[in-house]
Amino acid sequence: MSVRKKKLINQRETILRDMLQGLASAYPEVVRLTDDGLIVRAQPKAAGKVGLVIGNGSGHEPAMIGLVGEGLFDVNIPGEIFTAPGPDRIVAGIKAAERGAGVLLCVSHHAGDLMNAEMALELCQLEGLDNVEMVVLYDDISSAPKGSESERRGTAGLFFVWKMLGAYAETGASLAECKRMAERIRDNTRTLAVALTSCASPITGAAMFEMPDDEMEIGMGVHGEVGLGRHKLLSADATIDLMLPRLLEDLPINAGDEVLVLLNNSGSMTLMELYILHRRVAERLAQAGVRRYKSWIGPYATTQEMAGFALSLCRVDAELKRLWDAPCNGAFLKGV
Amino acid sequence: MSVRKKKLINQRETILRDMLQGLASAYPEVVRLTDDGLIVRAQPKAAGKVGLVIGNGSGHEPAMIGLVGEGLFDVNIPGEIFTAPGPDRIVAGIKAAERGAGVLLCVSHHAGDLMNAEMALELCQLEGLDNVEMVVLYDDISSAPKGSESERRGTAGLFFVWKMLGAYAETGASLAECKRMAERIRDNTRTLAVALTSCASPITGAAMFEMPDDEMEIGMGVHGEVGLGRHKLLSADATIDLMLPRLLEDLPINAGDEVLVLLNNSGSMTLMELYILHRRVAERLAQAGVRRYKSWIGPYATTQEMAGFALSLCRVDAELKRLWDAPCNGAFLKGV
Amino acid sequence: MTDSMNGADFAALIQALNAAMAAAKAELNALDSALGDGDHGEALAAAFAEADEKARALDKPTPTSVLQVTAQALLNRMGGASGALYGTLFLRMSSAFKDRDDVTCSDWSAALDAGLAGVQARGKASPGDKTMVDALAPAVDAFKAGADLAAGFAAARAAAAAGAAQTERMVAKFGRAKFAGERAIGHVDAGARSMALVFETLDEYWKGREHGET
Amino acid sequence: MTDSMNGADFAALIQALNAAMAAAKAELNALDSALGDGDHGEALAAAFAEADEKARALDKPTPTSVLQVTAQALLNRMGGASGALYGTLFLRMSSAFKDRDDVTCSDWSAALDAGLAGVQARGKASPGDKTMVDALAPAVDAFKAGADLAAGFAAARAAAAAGAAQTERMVAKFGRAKFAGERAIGHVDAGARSMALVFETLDEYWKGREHGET
Ligand SMILES: Nc1ncnc2c1ncn2[C@@H]1O[C@H](COP(=O)(O)OP(=O)(O)O)[C@@H](O)[C@H]1O
Ligand SMILES: Nc1ncnc2c1ncn2[C@@H]1O[C@H](COP(=O)(O)OP(=O)(O)O)[C@@H](O)[C@H]1O
Ligand SMILES: [Mg+2]
Ligand SMILES: [Mg+2]
Ligand SMILES: [Mg+2]
Ligand SMILES: [Mg+2]
Repeated sequence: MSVRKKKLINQRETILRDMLQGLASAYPEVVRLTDDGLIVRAQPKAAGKVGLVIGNGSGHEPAMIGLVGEGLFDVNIPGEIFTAPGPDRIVAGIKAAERGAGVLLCVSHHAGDLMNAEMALELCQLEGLDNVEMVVLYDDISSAPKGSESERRGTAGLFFVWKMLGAYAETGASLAECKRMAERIRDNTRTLAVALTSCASPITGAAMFEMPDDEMEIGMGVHGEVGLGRHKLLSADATIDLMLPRLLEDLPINAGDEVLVLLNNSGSMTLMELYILHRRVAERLAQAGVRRYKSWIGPYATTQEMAGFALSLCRVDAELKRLWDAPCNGAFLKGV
Repeated sequence: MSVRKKKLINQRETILRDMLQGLASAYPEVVRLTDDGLIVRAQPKAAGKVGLVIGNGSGHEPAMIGLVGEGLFDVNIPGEIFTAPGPDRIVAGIKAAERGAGVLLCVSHHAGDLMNAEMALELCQLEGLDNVEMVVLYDDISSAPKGSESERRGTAGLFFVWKMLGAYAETGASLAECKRMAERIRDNTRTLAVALTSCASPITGAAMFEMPDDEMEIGMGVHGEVGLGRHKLLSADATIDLMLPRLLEDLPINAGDEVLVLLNNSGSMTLMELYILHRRVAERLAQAGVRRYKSWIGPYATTQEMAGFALSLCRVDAELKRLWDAPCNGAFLKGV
Repeated sequence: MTDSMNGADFAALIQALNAAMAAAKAELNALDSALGDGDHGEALAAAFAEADEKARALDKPTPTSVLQVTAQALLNRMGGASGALYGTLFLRMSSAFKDRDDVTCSDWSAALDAGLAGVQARGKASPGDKTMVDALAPAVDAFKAGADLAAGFAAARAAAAAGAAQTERMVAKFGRAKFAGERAIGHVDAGARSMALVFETLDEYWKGREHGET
Repeated sequence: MTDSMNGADFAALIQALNAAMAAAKAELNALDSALGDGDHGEALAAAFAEADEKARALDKPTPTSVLQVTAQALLNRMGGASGALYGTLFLRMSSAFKDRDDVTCSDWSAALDAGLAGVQARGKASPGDKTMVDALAPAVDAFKAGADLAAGFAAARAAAAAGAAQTERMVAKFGRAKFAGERAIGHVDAGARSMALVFETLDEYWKGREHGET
């Protein structure tokens, strides 16, 4: 199956600039685009609260430019398509997020993001910016076995971290507390993804990978990296029946526990399909005695127009539920 | 270019049922699925307020099942894929929406929707349900020329009606007032759409239409109906430059007026592209002296995984702006 | 054999229509997808399957009751514009046959008139607009020229088929196809084709019945 | 001619690398897309274009300043993992050449050691992990066996090319390719190939310079 080669852009050299200007033009009450290409809150967070920053390759919209705003991130450093931003830009982002209580640099675990974040932290130290912490986040159970969690990739499930950490930082929690909270949500989150089709890179114009018409890939990365393996195309219910037990097995979960559910659209899945998939998720969770607190179904971290989805679970307690329900206002996320 | 034949469903006969059950399983605090297949608010509207109902063919999710909730619709009657529900089901929906102040049956102008709505109203009269009004809504400037507005189709721009009418009904406005408000928003709304690719019908499994790799269709209907004509693929800016003047010419608008902007994703457009498109919309509106009040960028009425978008403008005054900003809580729409 | 149809005939006719629509599903879908959304065959097949089931379940089928359950299935199972129109056709015919256990040639003539009037009132289409009316209207006229049911059905079948074929050269004024403008030329209208199939099936049924096949 | 390189040499080398990367863009993209995201050539070409522009703009280029602007371009223009790694390589070499206007064979040897150490500290990859280190590490070793710059560069070029070719048989332990597991076998690593190209360009540049071409 061929991918969509037609994209409505101007030129590939200006994709990032045009996109950021477009976002800023649409939501001036929520975000502002700075001269050095950062997306920052239109109304900065109150002084004395921890600033939250993340850098990432672009091409995964609404992640993360759509998640800057009240109750979410203070600053996003969008890199070129699928490319983590370099250390200088990360340092600029950290400075822009400082409100007097320190800055937490969030890193979705990918080699490029991590290396550049580490270099940025070294630069911060050289500059005497020492109230900066880094937290490395991951959730994808297909990228490393249980026991090697810290080698796993950061994928769609980090949505839970962003949303709840954003709410937590608004409460005035300290930098150390924010970092612990991010780790705690991460440690209670697991994700597994599938892909039905490839997509075209907006840079090369070519398909990111090849995918036969009657197969699906289990454990696909957010950049179209090959995953755990190929399966003959399954029905919606059979797909969930294959995915959910793996997540429940990997997550430290017991009957009676409560979870948040995310069905992340990696691009061109229809809501029709996602609702059909959720039906089985709800059914299977109930059978396993796991209570579903709330669900979020839609695109958050995409890989262009790839057809696929990620299923994420996050175990929550009363405190996390409060954070989940707290208000937020990003260009893409208004409450949940 | 071939379409995505792989869909994650169970069987095509149960698509509607599975999807509705899935929606209800995910958002029990927002909506409930009745035994006769209606989507209704989990918490019914306060007694003494006008009930808002709409029926429509499915396959366009989140429309309209995702727009039932506080500040939105009271009842949605989802038909089979791309097929308006029959009169008996519409009557059931009207009954479910009655809260003592009458019911406004909203009809997005398509032949099937209108005929079935008319038959339903005849049945209501036979049953003595006489506090029911119907309002027929349209916005697509490509489907009939200026002067023949009432022959136009209802497409993405009706989003403005749903959102603001929903807020208006919550204020306790009368049935006649609600109908007038719906007409007023309609008369200030215009839409034009483009499509880059076809999509597969979930029922037949076949492409809904054929589309060459280097062309785009202007004025595409929400069911993939052929539109005004084919163009060689344009850049993002050139596409807007072609669409926006037509909308501004058709809409009764003057320099200094304020508009809401909708960029509706018809399926698999990326947000990257939509933001790039919005950049030009904002630029061109500013040049035309038209003020942009707020924008909504994302999927609302889709045609499966078709790649395309609709651009809609709605001229607003102070009252409509208040309605736009009023809270709402549908499965798919939390505030705007 | 008298020149009239009873409830059992109508139930058998619906059964035949169910089989005919199931067989023509792909063809009708293909016609509809050229200009519409490609579901016409699917929708008709599902509706006639339900109509057949409901007609079989009738305790003592009459022309009216069989056509009424068929109309219900078309309206509420088929849905859409064509569900409303086909449903109206069958509903009006059902009413026209009211209180008759056996319906004759002149009953049929009156019922077809009522049905056509209903379809046109509902859908506003005239002959030449590239809709099912282009098959239905000439069939109704042709039927009246027939001396008995057999002659009427045969004439109606031929007229409906000819009318459907002519839609190939028309620009659509109604239905989803209307948005195609000139591009509609070269495609037979799906609803006109299915309407021709209804009359073909009716004629075949009656021929079979006359030759003692049912 | 002395056996050393000055600032002008380094500026000319970056110009040659710019041309080489532009020419190899499609090849490197294709290698990267087999297992990664297909942008390696694009990113390197953009970064060396910017490095070339910045190096030309230098008032009085020194080995250190040319390599430093190159590192900046790689880090901040290229971004990603390979930007950080390539940037670290050039940054460490830039520091190692500090205060030297002309760098000799032994300066090169020390700088390559520092660069390799930086890349391995940053990326944690060892030879055999199917990364750019599989080209860089043998090149650094081979360079040291050379008697002069010409011999060192020629040996490094050959070793880097051989190292890159060997990645075809490896399973990746780092980068996006690592998630491919056994499926990585049969594909040359994009970063190893681009690193081999760096040494090839260096060797070509020096050969041309010795023969009076620049
Ligand atoms: N206003 C109308 N009057 C008569 N027939 C109509 C009208 N609108 C549509 N039709 C018929 O309905 C057919 C399409 O039926 P179908 O595909 O089942 O409905 P839909 O267009 O809702 O998918 C058309 O081919 C045409 O014959
Ligand atoms: N940890 C690492 N150590 C050394 N080299 C690495 C490492 N990770 C990735 N690479 C190199 O980077 C190359 C990919 O570069 P590139 O495509 O530019 O980056 P990205 O993977 O971010 O798109 C790989 O082919 C590999 O040689
Ligand atoms: Mg990359
Ligand atoms: Mg239809
Ligand atoms: Mg149809
Ligand atoms: Mg790459």
